Order: sequence, then structure tokens, then C-alpha cells
Amino acid sequence: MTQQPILAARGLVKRYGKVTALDRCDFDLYPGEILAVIGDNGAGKSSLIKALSGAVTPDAGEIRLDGKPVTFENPIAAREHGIETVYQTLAMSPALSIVDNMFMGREIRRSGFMGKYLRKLDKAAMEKFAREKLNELGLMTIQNIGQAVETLSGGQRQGVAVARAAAFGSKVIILDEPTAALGVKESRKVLELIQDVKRRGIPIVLISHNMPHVFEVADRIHVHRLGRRLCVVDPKSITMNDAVAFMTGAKEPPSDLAAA
Amino acid sequence: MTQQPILAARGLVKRYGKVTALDRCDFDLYPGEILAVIGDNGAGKSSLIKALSGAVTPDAGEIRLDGKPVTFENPIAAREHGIETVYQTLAMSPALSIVDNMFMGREIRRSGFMGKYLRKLDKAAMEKFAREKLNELGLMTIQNIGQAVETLSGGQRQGVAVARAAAFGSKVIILDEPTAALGVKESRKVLELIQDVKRRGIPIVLISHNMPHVFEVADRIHVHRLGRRLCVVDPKSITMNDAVAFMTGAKEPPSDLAAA
Amino acid sequence: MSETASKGQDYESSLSSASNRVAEFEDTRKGLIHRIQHALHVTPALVPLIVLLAAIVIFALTLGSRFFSPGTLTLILQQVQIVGILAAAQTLIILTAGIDLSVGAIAVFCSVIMGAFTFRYGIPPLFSIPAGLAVGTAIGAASGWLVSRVKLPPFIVTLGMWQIVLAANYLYSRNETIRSQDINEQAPLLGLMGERFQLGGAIITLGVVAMIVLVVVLGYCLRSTAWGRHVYAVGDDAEAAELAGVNRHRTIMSVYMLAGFICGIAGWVMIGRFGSVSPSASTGVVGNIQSITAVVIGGISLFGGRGSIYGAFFGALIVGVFELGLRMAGANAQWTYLLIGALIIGAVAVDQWIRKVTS
Amino acid sequence: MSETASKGQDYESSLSSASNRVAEFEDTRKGLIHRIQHALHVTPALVPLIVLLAAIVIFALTLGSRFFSPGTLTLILQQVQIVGILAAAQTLIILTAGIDLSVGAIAVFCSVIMGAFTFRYGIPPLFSIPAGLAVGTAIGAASGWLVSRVKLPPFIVTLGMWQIVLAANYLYSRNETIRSQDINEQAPLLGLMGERFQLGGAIITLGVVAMIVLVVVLGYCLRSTAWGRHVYAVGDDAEAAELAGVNRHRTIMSVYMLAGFICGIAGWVMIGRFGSVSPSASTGVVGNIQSITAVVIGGISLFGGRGSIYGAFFGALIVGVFELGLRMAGANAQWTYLLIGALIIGAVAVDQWIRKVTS
Amino acid sequence: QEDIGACIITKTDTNPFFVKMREGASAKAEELGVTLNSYAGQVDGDNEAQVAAIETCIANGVKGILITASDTAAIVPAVQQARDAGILVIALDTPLQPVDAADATFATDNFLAGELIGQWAAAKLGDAAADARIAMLDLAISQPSVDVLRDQGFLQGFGIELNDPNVWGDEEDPRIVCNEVTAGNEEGGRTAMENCLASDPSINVVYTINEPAAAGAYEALQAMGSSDVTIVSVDGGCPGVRNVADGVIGATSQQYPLRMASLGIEAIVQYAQDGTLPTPSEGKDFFDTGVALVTDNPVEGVDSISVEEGLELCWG
Ligand SMILES: Nc1ncnc2c1ncn2[C@@H]1O[C@H](COP(=O)(O)OP(=O)(O)OP(=O)(O)O)[C@@H](O)[C@H]1O
Ligand SMILES: Nc1ncnc2c1ncn2[C@@H]1O[C@H](COP(=O)(O)OP(=O)(O)OP(=O)(O)O)[C@@H](O)[C@H]1O
Ligand SMILES: [Mg+2]
Ligand SMILES: [Mg+2]
Repeated sequence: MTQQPILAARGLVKRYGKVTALDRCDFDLYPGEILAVIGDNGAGKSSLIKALSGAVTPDAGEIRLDGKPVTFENPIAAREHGIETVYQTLAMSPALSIVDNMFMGREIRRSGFMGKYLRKLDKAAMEKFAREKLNELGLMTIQNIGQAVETLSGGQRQGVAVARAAAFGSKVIILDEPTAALGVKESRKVLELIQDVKRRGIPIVLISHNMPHVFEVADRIHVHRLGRRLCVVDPKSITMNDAVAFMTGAKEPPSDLAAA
Repeated sequence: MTQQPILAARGLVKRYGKVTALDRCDFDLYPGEILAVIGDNGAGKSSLIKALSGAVTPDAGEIRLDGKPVTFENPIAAREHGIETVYQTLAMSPALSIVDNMFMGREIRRSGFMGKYLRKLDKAAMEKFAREKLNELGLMTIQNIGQAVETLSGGQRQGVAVARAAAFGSKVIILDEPTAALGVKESRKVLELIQDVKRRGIPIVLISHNMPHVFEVADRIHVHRLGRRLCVVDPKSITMNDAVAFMTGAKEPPSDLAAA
Repeated sequence: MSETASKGQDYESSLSSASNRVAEFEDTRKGLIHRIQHALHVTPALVPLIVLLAAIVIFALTLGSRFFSPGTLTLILQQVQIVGILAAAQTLIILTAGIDLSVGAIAVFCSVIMGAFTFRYGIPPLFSIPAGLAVGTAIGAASGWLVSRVKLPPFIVTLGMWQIVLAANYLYSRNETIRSQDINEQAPLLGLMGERFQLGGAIITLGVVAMIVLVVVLGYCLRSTAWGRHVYAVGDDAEAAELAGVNRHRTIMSVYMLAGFICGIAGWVMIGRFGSVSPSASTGVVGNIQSITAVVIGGISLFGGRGSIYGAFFGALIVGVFELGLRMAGANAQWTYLLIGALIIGAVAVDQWIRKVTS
Repeated sequence: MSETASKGQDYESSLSSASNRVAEFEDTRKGLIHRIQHALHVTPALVPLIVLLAAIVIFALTLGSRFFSPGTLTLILQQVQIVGILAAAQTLIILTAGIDLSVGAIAVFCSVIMGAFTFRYGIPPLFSIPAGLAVGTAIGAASGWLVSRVKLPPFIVTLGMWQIVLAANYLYSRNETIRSQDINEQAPLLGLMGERFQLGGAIITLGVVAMIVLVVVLGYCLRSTAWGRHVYAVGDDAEAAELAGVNRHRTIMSVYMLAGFICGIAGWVMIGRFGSVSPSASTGVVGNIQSITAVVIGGISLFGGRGSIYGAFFGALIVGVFELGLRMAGANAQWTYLLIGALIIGAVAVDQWIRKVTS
Repeated sequence: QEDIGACIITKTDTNPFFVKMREGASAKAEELGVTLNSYAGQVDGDNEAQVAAIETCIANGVKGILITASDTAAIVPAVQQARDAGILVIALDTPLQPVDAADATFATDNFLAGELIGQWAAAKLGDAAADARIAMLDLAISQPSVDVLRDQGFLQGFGIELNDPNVWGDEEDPRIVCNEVTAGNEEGGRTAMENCLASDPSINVVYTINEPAAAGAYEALQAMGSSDVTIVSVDGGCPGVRNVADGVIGATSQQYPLRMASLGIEAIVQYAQDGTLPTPSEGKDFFDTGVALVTDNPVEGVDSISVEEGLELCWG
């Protein structure tokens, strides 16, 4: 890997009062790859990607985008650099509709006078687009596209969030447990979607607890343990069993991997 | 199955405005069994168990406990009948601590004068108990037992909810996707816990999208589709492939199963 | 899509033939009641409208044509015009999960500015009115900045602003009233909003027209523009909205500044309605509670993100109908005060009941 | 536990040897600052306490011993005793995500009841005081029922109650003040809470003692009893609390009734402080805003579920210190209002800043 | 010579009447080298803020307090505390209950002020007074004492039988169409007048608590097309007197807040220098600073001054 990482971090630290979430953590994402991040509950995976996407400001450490140090003041700054994220908490406005949530911050305006001067939204176009994206993910149980997000089932909600990121990401897409609440069919569609996106040349960070999924799609696996990167492994040269053993602390990784 | 179901429902209907969540749904849970409920996202699984546990009132249909018709005004009524539920949304007070949430509604008071007359809570005992339960689930990353639940990672939060139900359920335990956000190790512990509870003679309803887990622990599988029970299958006499095909509508179940 | 399915786990092989239709259910409920239920469900502002119409009908039946005449009904519009405009400003703030205790004080202060600029410094009203509106907007900007950047609770910010603006109002005006005779003679533009025209027995003032136009325009902006959606999103869950890409700071600033501007308009309307400019107008002290009341009766949640501005407008009218109706029925001042308290609770209880029955 | 692990999927075989230690990290931050940060983090009520002490120090430096004397400092306690007690009631309501606009009116009405029962009907104070407290509790119960059972917004319920109680108060009392001479002679028990004792230059009244005892007792109940935890849980997320097994209705009823009772106590304390019973006491009109201000300055969230009653107590004292300090410094009334408005914003900004620096 | 401190405590400081009173006191205090602090309640009837103000004055060690009590009976214990601390307390504008609770009282007779406009209105209507239609625009539902005194004085002067003289609104005379509250400003005056006219458009006499309320009532009358209505009021501020000149108000009773306040300051200085207490007017238990009826339509049997004289004497 002599390539330059597209997104990298060195020595990130994040503490909440007495709780340490990130403990001098490193991170590298290379162009065009699917990088899986695995680790125990509470290992600090979500904290890591929140730091990378500007949702939290780390106490120490450095983030580099295309080799240049950056600091993201807020998620909008990260998004302007093309980093699109599905957070574990999904970041939806519960009282607003599916369409409103999908297009939040990127609404489509009518063409012509109404759109230009009265800034009227093109509800029909947005609804059509949203319905298509949901169908692509196999969410056929959504009966009413104008439903408030708070009334959706857990899986439907997650589907909407994933559809949003997939539709709009341009440089890096980060997915924090995108299939946790999804059914068998819907999870499969998301995995297909991830591979689709990769084919478009956009690198993806995938956090997941589902080992078969991880080993199916990942190019490299970042194993996170106790707030830091324990090692990076190649799914083709290691067994699931070893990966699980590293991440739960059952086994120490060989020292050459730890440096990767 | 000539036994009487411990908890049963017939013809449940629940509509939200234009959306139909339950469409004349039936349900049976027999004593001492682990019943898995599977189905697409938005099929109505959570709506079904919310109706069974008193969290929503169905528009039509009947619920029977030990053969006697019951109506639960609210979740407290169901709980008084020994039905303990982990909801998909977890039902936690975000600003309160782990301990407060675990013992909500069942606090332990000090012994002696302080407890009897001043109704002082025994914080030390509750903390000890909570820590034990979390350790049993393998949630070793929780550094501070007094942490507010809103600051926990997704998986830690789910672990706390499961620990609460397992510790206090007495007649029926209902788990709505208890392992969705959990890691490999933590999920395994939850499955062990479920089998433990079954050994104590308490029947369990398990909603899950994880087919290997379902086929590993379930005694019977209730397949839910489009708001109703499509069929009930025996995991020992059917393949995962068929179960998935039924629930996604890829295959029609044989007519003898549909009646079960 | 099925090409990759074969890569999945063994039990997923049948997925390619999964059903591809959007779920549909036959709906066995038919008829008018169901249609009404649906309408109420989709347009929640209809509920306060029903309460409003019911109140009008009840008073019309009790008081007869004295109450149910074009003159009296439009008098209600005139009496609520200021509260109605303030409620529009309040709606914006409350939709972002804030609360504005300073609306009334800003309105009074703006009217004082317009008056003092015109009469003390001799600036023509064509400039002193925009100056008043600018001061309102500036006060809103200050509150918005404190809420958005310093992250203070809106209650505290606007409570402080209320006291500051009200005191500044008394100090700046030196407690002097500008009389309507002087305004009529020297600066009729200041009193423009009091201009009235007659349609049959109905009397409409420009201030009433301003209120209605304002509500309709804001209703359009909130429903049909991206800005409106952002206002709702920020109020619903500010953190989620920010994560989803909404510029929270810009949205909050725009809302507070717009609210301040609307309060300035309310100040101008006040001059028209009362003829004179008076720093001790009661709106400065009770305008906040009155406008919040209208908003809450209109079904807008104080926790933000839910409700429609039309609801707030109907809420203001409901209170106006009760007040005038009770007075006309001859209740004495103390009893009227008591009954209005009871009726407000009753109106919202009916509202809640309609919602429950139709949900 | 490892016995079943073998049943799991193949990749789980190593789980039995997974680490079993609770995660620990070495903490490299040491020293006093870190300890202070931690204390502030664990006990958020310390933040308003710091602001309070800072305010006292600043006024002491400016005004000298006139201000910084036991007499003046205890005078502040006397001046805030009523707002302090009302703030305790308000805290309970706000913790359940409600708001109570009627606290002041209930307090005044209870004092009027106590006075009228004693003087109009000749009931001995030993019974008329409990009667007043019972009326307060009953009003609280009515509000609680409307909030919990009819599910009306607390803002509307207590707004209506405010008007109803205030008007009832004027009607029932016939606007008559009961004079202190009569109370001293015929019913000294009514004025009991005004009883004072001297400790050096410090003057403490029973009303002040009542306020402090009340805050401490409520602080204990909220922190260390199941009821207290339920109050927080209901305010935090009422639906989640109910799903988790909290009896929402019973909790809300208990809170509103207790708040009404505490307002009754405030009414009794009012008689002691002012010597007389006056139906037009301004507490009836401004007590709600004053108590909400104290609560919010004390760091309690208006959205419920977060904050400590000690914060509200310090919040009331902060306002009391500002008011007395500015008055002693000779600022005129309008300037005092203006400065207090600015200081309230400033106090909360400092509070926010301390929280930010220490988090 | 040691610094003399004094306090002036008014009911509110938004009503121009009290603003002028405070200005009169400040001017005199500056002239005599007195350090004057001024305080006010937040709303009419705000007893608590006045108690707190007295406590502050005591803590500040002043020599004298001028107070316009919001609740004339309830304030007495606090006044007593001040007097016990050796402070001269002078009641301005309204006497305390009992009157001797203060060291001295410099007041107008608010009841008399009401009575004058009542008599004037009755005389102006002449025989029509027997079936007059009267709107009473009062101050607030808490019925503070000025409110009651002026209202009841007017009714007495007009020849209407009072019920309880301590309460307004309990009269049974059919000539009274409505009792409305105005908060004493234009806004309240306009709305209150509209409400009265909506229930009875034939109103021809309007009593108002003060001149701003009268101006608001006039706007409503204009807007609803009622002419030939006699508006009377109390206060005598310059805008009010100008409104009498413009025919907005028929007659108003003028009071002299500046005079009260400056006399009060002089008395405090006197007391601080040699301990002498001010003496009441002859035959009264307070020092009467006077009331005069201002109108350009004098009537038989009621003393009045012209608008020009009124403008000379007016405040604000
Ligand atoms: N705001 C916060 N305050 C305090 N502690 C926090 C906060 N946010 C996260 N933590 C703690 O930081 C640690 C890491 O949390 P994080 O959410 O990053 O875990 P995770 O690896 O994503 O876990 P999961 O797989 O369960 O989602 C946890 O112990 C958590 O309790
Ligand atoms: N309060 C509500 N208002 C409107 N629609 C609702 C509401 N609650 C649920 N629904 C709808 O009812 C249907 C069933 O939802 P439910 O939560 O029961 O699904 P589920 O089977 O649990 O799905 P998942 O596996 O994703 O959790 C969904 O289409 C959902 O959108
Ligand atoms: Mg996570
Ligand atoms: Mg579900």
C-alpha cells in the first residue's frame, strides 16, 4: 500500500468526563476500497467515525484528507468535503416525513418562476425519487411515503438513512452499522448497494457486527479494541475466527499486523 | 400441540391513519417454548408485540392469557401479569444512569429505618447488581456504571435493556431484536441467557432478523408477513432458505403449515 | 440484482424471487366520517378552526345578531390583529423549540422608535418606519446569536431581552406619549395601518390585512420552501438536523431576525390601531403570554417542530371571540377573566378530544 | 458458559477465552483543575453556586460593608424566601417537562383563604392554615388531572388556572386587605413564618428556615427515593418511562399536588413576611415568571428530566443578590430592570461557559 | 455636613404620573444636595417590591422615604420598620391606612378628583343625566385603591348610589352600561371602549381612569362612529390637558405630583437638619396638594380652571 490514504487519522483522543472513548487511535482509508471496522460494543467505533465526520471534536490528534491536515468544525464542513455519513443514531427528524428527511439540506426546487423566485419545492419530484430509492433497497412495506419518520418501523427508518447517504455521497461514504435493524432481504440489498458504490470508485467505511457480511464485502478490516486500532487484517488471508479472537481480546494479533 | 397456549391472540387489527400495521393477525405462545417471530422490515412484528404487552391498544381482536381474555390498559398492567418486554426502541430514560434505568419501577430500598421511613434507595446494592448483570452479558467496556444512558454506545444501551428484562421477567419474556446492535461476543451471551431463561421454565418470544440465531434457539418459528401470521414452521423440519422464502414472499407456504 | 445474491449466505438464495410490490391493504372503512377523520389527520390546523367556528356559533346563538353581525365579527379581527401578528412571530420561534418572551416589548419599542424618529428628530416617516423595523430585526439578531452561538436557553435570552427592551423603551421615550392629533396632522404614514375600508357592515383595516397576508406568506414559506423544512427540522431535533446537513446557526438566526422584524410590523400596526404612540402599552408586558397562548391553543408544540401557523392564527381568534363574546354577554370584568381561563382550558380539551377521536 | 459456545457459528469458537476485565484507561490528566472539573461534572448545581458567589464578591467589592454585612446578606434570604419556595414547586413541575404559570396565584389565594377563614368565619388559625394548604393541594390536583388524564399541555392548563385562581382570589377576598395589627392581635399563628431570630447581625425568619428545609427535603426525595427517580424519568421521556414500568399518572398527580401544597406554604410565608394578607400581592401576577427564571438560571432544563433543585435555589439567590445589589448601588428602577435583564443573560452565559470548559 | 440620603418609592414607573413625581423629586434633591434613589413596583398593586425597596433604603441608611403605597394597609409593617430605624416616612399621593402610620402625608384626594368630574358631567348633561348611558373604564381587576377612589368619586359626583364604596362594579344603577379594565393606557382604553360599544352603542358618558385610557377610548368612539359622547378623566398631564383643548376629553381633574414630591424632599431635608416634622393642612389629617378641574366648558356650581391655566400647571 504505497498509495496515499484518502482519509487518515493519527493519535485521536476523545474523553467524556471519566470515560475514555478514543485512546490515541489511528485510521487509514485508501481510495476505492471497502474498509470494515469491527470491535466490541463500546470499543469506540462510532466515536472514531464521529470524529472523522466532524460530529465531535477530538481532544487531541490529527485528521488528514488527501494528505492535508483538516479540522471539521461541524458535519456540514465534512459534507462539503464530500464525506457522507450514516450515523448509528440515524440523525433523522422524527416529526418530518420520509421525503423531507431524505432531502434535508438538499431539497429540489421547482423549475421556472415558482422555484426561482418563490423558492417552491418540487414535492412530486422528491417523492418519486424517494420511492425509487426505497424500492431499490427492497423496503416494499412502506405504504405511505409522506409518513413521519417517527412512525416507521426500526428497519424502515434505517433503510431511509442508508438510502439518503447512498444517493448523495461523493467522496467517502461512512456507514455505522447500516444493516443492524434490517431484515435478510433488505440487508442483502444494502450489501449490493455498497458494492455498487465501490464500483463507482467511492471508498466506503463499514462498521458492522455481522462477520459474514464483513468478510464478504471488505477489502481490509480495521480491528478496534479499547479505543484504538489494534490491527488491520486482510479478510482473504485470515479466518473469521481469528478476527473475532483479536477483537474480543481472546488472542493477541501477531506483531507485524499490529503495525499495519 | 394439545397444550393450552399461555399467551394467544386472534384477529388483531391495528391501523395508523392510512397505514395498516396489523391485519387480522393471530398469535400463540405455548408454555416453556422459545418462539421466534421473523418477517420483513415493517411487516408488523413490533406492532404485534406492542399489542401483546399493552403498549398499544389494537383496533380489533382479542388477547388471551392462560385461556382467559384480557385487555391491557397499559404496559404496567401487562407487567403485573408477569409479561416483561424489551422494546425495539429500548424504552430508556436517556438522562438517567444505567442503574436508574435498570431498576426503574422496581427500586431497592435500604433496610432499616432509612429505608422504611425515609424510603432511601440502596444505591450500593443496585450498582452491584447492575454491574453483575452487565458483566454476565460481557459488556466489559462500560467504564462508569453511573453513566447516563444517552452517552452509551448503541450496543451498550441494548445490553442494559436486555439485562433488565432478563433479571425481572417472571411469566413471559418478549425480546424485540435484542441483539441487533450487539457485537459477536455480546450476542452470544444473550443467546445463552435466553436458553438459561427457558431452562427456568419461562417462555420467550424472540424477534430477530438473524436467521442462524433463530434456527439455533427457536422451538417454533412464527413467520409474519404483511401484518399477519403467514405460517408457523418447525426449525428442525425446514431449511433456512425456505423460511426466508416464505417471509419475503418468494414462496407460498404449504397449506397445512398456514393453518398451524 | 440477483447476480450478487449468489455470493450471500446459503439461506439467501431464494431472495431473487422475493415479492416486489409495495404493500397494500384493502381499507374496509368508508364514508363521510372516515373522510373527515382523514382530513383532520392530514391538516391538523383544522381542529382549532372547528373549535373557533363552534365558539362563534355558540355566541351567535346566545347573543343573536348583536354578536353575529359583520361589524362585530370584523371588530374581533381588529382586536386580535396585534396579538395575531405577534403570534406569527412567536410561532416561528416556538417551531425551533424556543420561546420568545420579548415579542410584545419589541413591538412597543419599535413603535416608539418610529414615533420618536419622526417627531423628535424630524425624520420623515418613510425612513423612520424602516428604521423601527430595522431595530426590531437587530434585537432579534442579538437574541438569535445568543441562542445559536452562545447556546443559551431561549427562555433566558428572551426574558433578559424583554426586560432590557422594555426598560430601554421607557428610558428612550422618556415616558412621553405622541398624541393621535399630532400623528394625523404631521405624519399620517405612521398611522397608515389604521386605515379602514368598509364592505357592507364589515370594517377592515390595513392592519388586519397585514396580519392575514403575513400568516398566508409564512404558511407558504414554512410548508413549501427548503427554509421552512429546516425550521421544522431544527425544532424537532437540532442535533439530528445538523448531522443531516442543516445549517442550524443560519436557520436560527433567520428565524429570530424574521421574528424581530415581524414584531416591528406589529409596532407599526399598533400605531395605526391606537392612533397614538405610547411606551406604556400593555402589549409590552402581556404580549408575550398572549401570543404564546394563541400558539399553544393553535396546537403548536412548545417542544418544537410540530404544528401549523394557521393553528396559531385560529388560536388568536378563539381568544378574541371568547373575550368579546363574554363582555357582550355582560359578564363583569373579574368574572370574564375567570371564565376566559376556563374557556381556554375547555377549548384545548375539545381540541384534544377531536384529535383523539379522529386518530 | 462455554458449554453452549460450541453450538454457535464456527467463527465464535474462540469467544470462551475473550477478555473478562472491565475496560480501564490510564488517566494522564492530574491535579487540582482536573479535580474541579470532575466535581463540576458530577454536581452540576455547583455551577450556579459559583456564579452566585462571584456575584456576591463583586457587589461586596463595589458596595463595601454596606452590602457585605450579615444583616444585608440575610436580608437577601428574606427577600427571596417566597420566590425560593415557589421555585421549589416550579422545579418539580418543570422536571416532569411541565411548566406552572399558576404558582404565584395559588400562593396568594391560599394566603387569602387562611386570612378570610380566620377573620371572616372566625375559624382558629390552627384549622384555617391547613384549610389554605388543602385548597392549594386541591388546585394542584385539578391541574395534575387535566395534564395527566385529559393530556392537555401544562402551559395551557396552568395558564387557565392562573386566570381562574387570580380572579377567584379577587372575587373571594372582595379586594380587602387584612391589616397586620389585626393579625398580630387576633391570630399571631398566621404570621408565624415572619418570626425572626437574631444571630449576631444576621436576621433569620422562620420563613427562611422553611424555604431551606423545603429545598433540602425535596433535594433528598428527588435524589434518593424511588419517587424522585420516577419524576426525572417521566420528565425525560414519558413514554419510555411508562413502558419501563413507571406509573406516569400517579407520578404526575403527586407532583402537581405537592407543588400546590408548597404554593400554600408560600402563601403562609407571605403572611409572615408582609405582616398582612393582601389579595393584590404582585406575586400573583409575576410569581410565575420569577420562579421560572430562578429555575432556568439554576440550570434546570425546560424540556424536563435534567437539573437539580439546589440549582433553582441558587438561581433565586442570584436574582436576589442582583436586585438588592443594584438597588443599593442606587440604579433607578428602569436601569435596574435593564441591568437585571443583562445580568440574567450574563449569569447563564457564564454558567454555560463553565460547563463547556469543564466538560 | 453629612450626606443626606433619601428614597422615593412609586407604585410603578411606567405611568407618566409617577414618572413626573420622580422627576420632581430628583430635581429638588439635586438642588438641595440630597442623594436620591428611586424605586418602583412592577405592576399596580405590587406591595412586595415596595417592601423590598423599603428594606433596601433601611440597609442604605437613608434619612427619609417618600412612598406612594400600592397597598396602603399592607405596607404598614414595613413602614413601621423604617420609622423604628429613625427614618422619616412621608406618604405621597395616597394616605396609608391608618393615616398616622406615616410621619406625614402629602396627597391629593383621589375621591374628590373623581367627584369633580362626576359633578361636571352631570351638570353638563343637565336633565339628560337621568337617563345617561355610562361606560366606566377602570384600571385593573385587582382594583387598586386609586382605581376604586376615582371610580366611586365619579359615581358619587354624578349622583349614582354607591354600594360598597371599597369596590367598583357592584353598583346596580341601570345607567352604568359596563365596567371595563384598561391598564391605564391607550391600548387598553381602545379595546375596553370597543367592548362597551359592542354591547351598547348608545353610550354618551365615558369615565376613564386616566388620560391615556381616555385617548384610547376616543379612538374607538371615532372608529365606531359615535359622536356626542362626553369623556371625563383624571390626572392633568400636559398631553391630557391638550386633549381637553382639542375636545377629545371634556374635563379632567388635575393633580400635582411634582409639587408633592418636591415638598417631600424639602421636608426630609428639614427633618435631617433639625428633626422637625411637617405639619398637615388645616382641618385635615394630611397635607393636601390640591385638585383642580380643567375644562373649557365650565358649568354652574363646579369650580374649574381653563385649559390655559391647566397647561401652565400641567406636568409632562
Ligand atoms: N457523550 C458521551 N459521554 C460519555 N461517554 C460516552 C459518550 N459517547 C460515548 N461514550 C462512551 O464511549 C465509549 C465508546 O462508545 P462508541 O459509541 O464509540 O462505541 P462503539 O464502538 O460504537 O459501540 P457499539 O458497537 O455498541 O456501537 C463507550 O464506552 C461509551 O459509553
Ligand atoms: N405510530 C405509527 N403511525 C403510523 N404507522 C406506523 C406507526 N407504527 C408503525 N407503523 C407502520 O406499521 C408498519 C409495521 O411496523 P412495525 O414496527 O410493527 O414493523 P416491524 O415488523 O417491527 O419492522 P422491523 O423489523 O423493521 O422492526 C410499518 O409499515 C410502520 O411504518
Ligand atoms: Mg457504535
Ligand atoms: Mg420492529
